[in-house]
Amino acid sequence: MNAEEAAPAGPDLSGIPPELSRSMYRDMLTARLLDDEAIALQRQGVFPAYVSLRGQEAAQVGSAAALDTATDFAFPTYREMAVALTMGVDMVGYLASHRALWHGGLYDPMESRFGPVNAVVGGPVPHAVGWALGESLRDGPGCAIAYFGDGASSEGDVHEAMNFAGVFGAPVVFFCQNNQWALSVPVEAQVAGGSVAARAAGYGMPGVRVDGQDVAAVYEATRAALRRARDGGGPTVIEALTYRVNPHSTSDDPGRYRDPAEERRWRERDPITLTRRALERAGHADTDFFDAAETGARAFCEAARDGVGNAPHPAGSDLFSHVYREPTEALRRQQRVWRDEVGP
Amino acid sequence: MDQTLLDATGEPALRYTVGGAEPSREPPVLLVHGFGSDFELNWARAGWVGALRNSGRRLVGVDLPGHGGSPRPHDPERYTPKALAALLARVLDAVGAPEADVVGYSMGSRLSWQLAVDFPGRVRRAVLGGFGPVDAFEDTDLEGLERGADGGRFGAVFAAAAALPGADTAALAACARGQASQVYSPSPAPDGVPLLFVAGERDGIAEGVESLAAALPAAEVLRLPRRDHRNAVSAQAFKSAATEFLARGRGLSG
Amino acid sequence: MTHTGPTSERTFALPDLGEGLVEATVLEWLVQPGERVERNQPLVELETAKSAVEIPSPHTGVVARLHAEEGRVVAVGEPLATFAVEAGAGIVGTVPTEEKPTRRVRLRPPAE
Amino acid sequence: MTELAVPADQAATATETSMQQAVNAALRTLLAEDPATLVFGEDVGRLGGVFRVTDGLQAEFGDRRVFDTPLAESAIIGLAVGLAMNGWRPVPELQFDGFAYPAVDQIVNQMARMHYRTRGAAPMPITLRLPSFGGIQAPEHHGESLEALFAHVPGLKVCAPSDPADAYGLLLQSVRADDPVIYMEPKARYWNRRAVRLGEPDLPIGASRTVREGRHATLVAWGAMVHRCEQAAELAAEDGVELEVLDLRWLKPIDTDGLAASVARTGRAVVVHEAPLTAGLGAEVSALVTEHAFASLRAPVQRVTGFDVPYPAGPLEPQYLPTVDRILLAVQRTLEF
Repeated sequence: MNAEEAAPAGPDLSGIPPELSRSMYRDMLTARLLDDEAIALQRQGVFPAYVSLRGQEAAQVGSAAALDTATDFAFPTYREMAVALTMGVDMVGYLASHRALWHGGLYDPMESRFGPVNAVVGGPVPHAVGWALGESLRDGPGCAIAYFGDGASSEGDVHEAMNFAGVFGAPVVFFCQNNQWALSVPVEAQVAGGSVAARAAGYGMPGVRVDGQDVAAVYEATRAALRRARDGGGPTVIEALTYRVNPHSTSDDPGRYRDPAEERRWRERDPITLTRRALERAGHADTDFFDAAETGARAFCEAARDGVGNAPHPAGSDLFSHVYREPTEALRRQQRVWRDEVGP
Repeated sequence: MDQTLLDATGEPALRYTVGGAEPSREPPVLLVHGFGSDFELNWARAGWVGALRNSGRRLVGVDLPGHGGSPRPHDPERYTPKALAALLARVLDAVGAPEADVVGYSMGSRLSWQLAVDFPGRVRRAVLGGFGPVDAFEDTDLEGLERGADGGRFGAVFAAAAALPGADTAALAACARGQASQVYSPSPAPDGVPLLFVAGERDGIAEGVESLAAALPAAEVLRLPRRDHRNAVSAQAFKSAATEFLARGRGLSG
Repeated sequence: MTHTGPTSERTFALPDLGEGLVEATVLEWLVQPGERVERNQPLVELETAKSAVEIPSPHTGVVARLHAEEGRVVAVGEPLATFAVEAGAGIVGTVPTEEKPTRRVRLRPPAE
Repeated sequence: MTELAVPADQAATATETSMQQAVNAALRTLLAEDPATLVFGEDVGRLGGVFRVTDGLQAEFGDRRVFDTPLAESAIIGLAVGLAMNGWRPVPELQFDGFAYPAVDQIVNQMARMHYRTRGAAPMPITLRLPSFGGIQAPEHHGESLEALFAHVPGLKVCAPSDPADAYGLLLQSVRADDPVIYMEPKARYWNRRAVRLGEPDLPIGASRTVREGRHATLVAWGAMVHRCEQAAELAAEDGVELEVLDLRWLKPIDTDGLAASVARTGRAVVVHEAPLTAGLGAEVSALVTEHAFASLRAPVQRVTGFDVPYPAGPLEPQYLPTVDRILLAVQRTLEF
């Protein structure tokens, strides 16, 4: 063997029920196709912009599949579409945030146990610690999971949240998708010391680094962290090494800062291809399953695409709805000004 | 190269990778590189991964023993056409492909031919690049290769390969001896496997390929203008002819 | 909404092809000046001392100039092609359009 | 302290420039003239900024003077304070208005008052470049207007250019000044090209500029709303109503004399800003007019602003931002008062 360390062979599904491996494959494939549809919607001018998760399907589906959607709660950023999909969030409502119909999205976050889409980098991470503390105060069974990236790991919010979680022993999983790039800044210029997981010790909790392209490794690491939290063992940091294959967003031009050869190398470690190989090797799935999975995924994506594409624009009056639960007279006056001077 | 094929003793035998379009309804395309090259140099850098993905095909790329990331045994018996063809068949088993299309270049074409002959039914269609019936080792001093003693047609190819950083001269010499030990013969020909031969106009190694193709039941030849043995492989005409030729297999078989 | 505004020029030089290669010969251009190319689309075939290589376009834009005709030897770092890249391309948000505002309100000058 | 816009003959040497290019040119001039000047922030180096405003600076001045930082707004301003205390002239960028909130503690409690609390020993010659305001259908937190927050902070100066020439002059003035300045760039106007002459600042810090003369009412604005007011004034002229447009340029300190002089001529004032109404800078302008030009006023000062609602998503942006019609209706109210 030459000096280059042999990359891991890909997911080892032996510890996972075959039906779960198959469903994770289906969710990853659906997320991939929905991501392509969303990029197309941006090209057609239906979305003003879109942030692709291509390449990160295993990190998102593997972690989300480990959640107990009856008791746990996920706090996403703006790139966790595959987590939402896996948790059963209404995808038309989710994609509405990318069509800029409503900032947080048009799904019910409480009902879905999947927080509103959040554009503030690192912003929701302390929320996850608060939610988790709220769960442990009433000895509830639930755990929180906070999603953030290598860029967000530099934010004060994230450091403060991790310390709080360590101090309170809160049942929360800090799930960092280290996709190597925060817009134009590579991870070596973002994460001092090179590892987000290594910082966990400083905050009094275990830190785990996993191959983000390996859906089995991600699933098992997340499940172990959630079980630890449920058993009162407190928080965990999981750092999934993955890659942002597409530009930061449809408004980004990676030609200015990144080498296409690096993109091609990672594009060849496609999490979906790796999962398919593992399913075939383990004998968990045949070509009929793969064909059915693809047909089902395409149908789902077309329905979601048409659903969000045909969703009505918010009415102008929505400017004023939900500002308060108990609106003030001053705000009602302003709404009258809007109706008289601006309204359709 | 993220996958490893193990041999019967559980030792790594060969490194391979899977890529291209996902999902794809067609059988995968097996890419077999030439002497002294590897998957990255022969195919990825020459633009074949993108070309196959854009035509909706999945691909399986290998680094042959003695090359790239694969082990480098020094025993010529591990490098005979029959031995390497058997290894390629096991790669197809590992990726769960009962049938595949194959694209080879130079020595890779010789091995693709051998695979089609030794394992009937495993190769649906084959594109054999930079290949001809003439025995490349005819005027080669096989024992003096490492010392660079031999001139001849193959000597220059060997010298260039040995000069590559990370090359294992002894392994390459063993590979040459293994290949030379089973001289190519046009018969038996692969049964029921449509063939497309592609070579640069100025590729001496492909001398006689037209007469070879004429003697075969289902074979075509494409010559690439102004191209030679070394720079034919990245030609757009080669890629488009190959993807079009392989696409003709759609729906015909199994 | 494609940006029709001004473009900026970006010149792409022969990248370092690794393994100590210092130059390459232009084998075949796969694009023509004036043609629009996408990032990663095949741009040019080069021949090095070792093999033939296909270089993908590093930019999305229109090919403005090709700096070396086929057959010429180019050193690493020498310009290969210049692209006209949309200046607004890759910028957050939508560049506002300059059209005249519509109006419904009419004014009456004061009495004085 | 006001004067006419650039006279026509000087325009002869003017060249078609955008604000994006003007700010880039100003940064180049500043980096060249003073080796202590540093430009840093998220994606400003290799990428050249998400709006390409710092394009080419790292290549020309090196990555020790133009550099990317990790993604942490509070630390970026904290870094600037420390650099300033060590003799540098920092020009940090916070990528978007809405991203400034995590840095407000460092801006208000450290940068703004360090000179004061060290009795002048530690000057803060820092200029925080902040792409601001809305109008480009950008995502949430990318269209906020924070001028009222910063203007309220003792120790800070705040300015906002409305065209390429001012963008160039105001940035030179801000960076050369030894006090901390929040330099708010109206991102909606980055790309509009105008024939301008990029030269040394021609007005002192704090000065406003009359961009259009008129006698019936004064429209007071800054940033992108200056252009919106010019559009309103052109339409009003079709009805025989001549509106003066006053570009404040400095939001701290506000040019009270210039404001009073204009209202003394027109007797009426309408303030236009994108930020929400309540406690917006319009309230400050209105108070200044009442305090300094009360006798000239023929009608209460009107304010045409964003509504008291969170900045909306793209499709509702046009119904939230001041429109030409709303400006003309406000003018009409002052004419009929």
